[in-house]
Amino acid sequence: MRLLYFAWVKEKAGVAAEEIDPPAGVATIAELIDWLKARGPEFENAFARSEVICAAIDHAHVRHDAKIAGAREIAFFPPVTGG
Amino acid sequence: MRLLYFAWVKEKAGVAAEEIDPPAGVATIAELIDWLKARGPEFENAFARSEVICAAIDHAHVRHDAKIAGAREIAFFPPVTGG
Amino acid sequence: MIRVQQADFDIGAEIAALKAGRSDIGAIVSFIGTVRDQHGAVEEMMLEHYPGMTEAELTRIEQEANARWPLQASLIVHRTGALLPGDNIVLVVTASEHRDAAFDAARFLMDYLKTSAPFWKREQGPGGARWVEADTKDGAAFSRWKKKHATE
Amino acid sequence: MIRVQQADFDIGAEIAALKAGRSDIGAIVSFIGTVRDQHGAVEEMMLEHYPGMTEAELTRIEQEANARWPLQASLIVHRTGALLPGDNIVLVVTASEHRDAAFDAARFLMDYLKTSAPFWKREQGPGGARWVEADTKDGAAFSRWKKKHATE
Repeated sequence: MRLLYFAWVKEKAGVAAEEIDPPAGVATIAELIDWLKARGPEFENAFARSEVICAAIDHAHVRHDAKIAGAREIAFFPPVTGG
Repeated sequence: MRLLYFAWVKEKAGVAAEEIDPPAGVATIAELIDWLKARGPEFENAFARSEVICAAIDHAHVRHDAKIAGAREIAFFPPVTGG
Repeated sequence: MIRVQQADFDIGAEIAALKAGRSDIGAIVSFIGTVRDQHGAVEEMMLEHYPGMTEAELTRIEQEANARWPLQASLIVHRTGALLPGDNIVLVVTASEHRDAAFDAARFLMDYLKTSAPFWKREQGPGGARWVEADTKDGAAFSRWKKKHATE
Repeated sequence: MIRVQQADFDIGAEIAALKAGRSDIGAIVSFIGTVRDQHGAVEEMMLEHYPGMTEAELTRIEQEANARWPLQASLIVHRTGALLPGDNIVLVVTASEHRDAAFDAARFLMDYLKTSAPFWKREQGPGGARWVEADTKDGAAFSRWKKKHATE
């Protein structure tokens, strides 16, 4: 699946987009965040305040308990500040 | 004092503006309306539903119990419908 | 600023003038009221007003809005005379740092204008001419600001 | 209609296009959000967004507004990229027969857009660059529509 990062999540993670293939045990957004944090200090830092990080699956907002099975594109970003 | 009439009050009264000099007993807007109604059928008709007629003294909305002493200009008109 | 005029207004030009040379504004709300044809029932609208009192009332209303909300600018333009369906009638613009004040003030200006500014509409259609009757909803809209003022 | 673009917008042209050829509209409310310099603290603003999701969210928000109010037309235009103090950021326009629906819908669109459309502002000033933090007031503004929906 494709991962996208925006705003300061992207800056801290040091990557804008990547393809990933998480292990079978990673079933939800929360578990995906934990798996990403274990990849290195940049991700540990980007997701340090994981409770404020927003997620979207295939362009729709989701909560951290959302299942990721079947997702084509998952995005992580801070609370939005447009308008 | 100067009297002005607007919209359907003007059309029914058949006059847009006039100078009047009401007798001393005419002290309020309500009494002025009664005095005007006694002047003829056009005024009787214009002020028939006197409770819906609005009044202004010197460009400020007033109630029918307002005193008219000292007024330079008094206007009568239907409820406003601008905007 | 308030203006009463027969001529049409240009919302783009009005907002540009209001913003000119300043970068402290964050939110601009505008309202345009236009003549509805009401499915063919209205062919022309005549707007009568009370010169002198109109300007006094619009100025009073604008001052009241500025006293209630932190506005950076405000504008009321109201047209008079003969108008056709689709024509502009009234423009209200409010500017503030934040959107809540701009939205509240614009709505307040329209609600107050509708119930207190001395304008009268006469509609001309296939069935003849008639003076528009005041909408009781406008009185209710006006009242909500009195309640709000008392409870906040 | 929704649009996401780097270019500025022209409110006069947008409203003219929306009104073109029709005389059933009675009320047009518009909102413009602009970049505030915050007393010199902001020299430039960069607006990042999530292409694809942005359009999906704005479309969803606009459909929700049209489901809640009898709108005759609606428009959301949001800019992206580098903006300067005083520049336009967002335009919302709603048209209805009567002003209450147009005012409510415009405010709803802004409240929803502020809390759900994937845009992020980074401000650049004399003290460096910083990502704008979400305003908790926007969450409260968003919630009032949920309550309203439930109780009305």
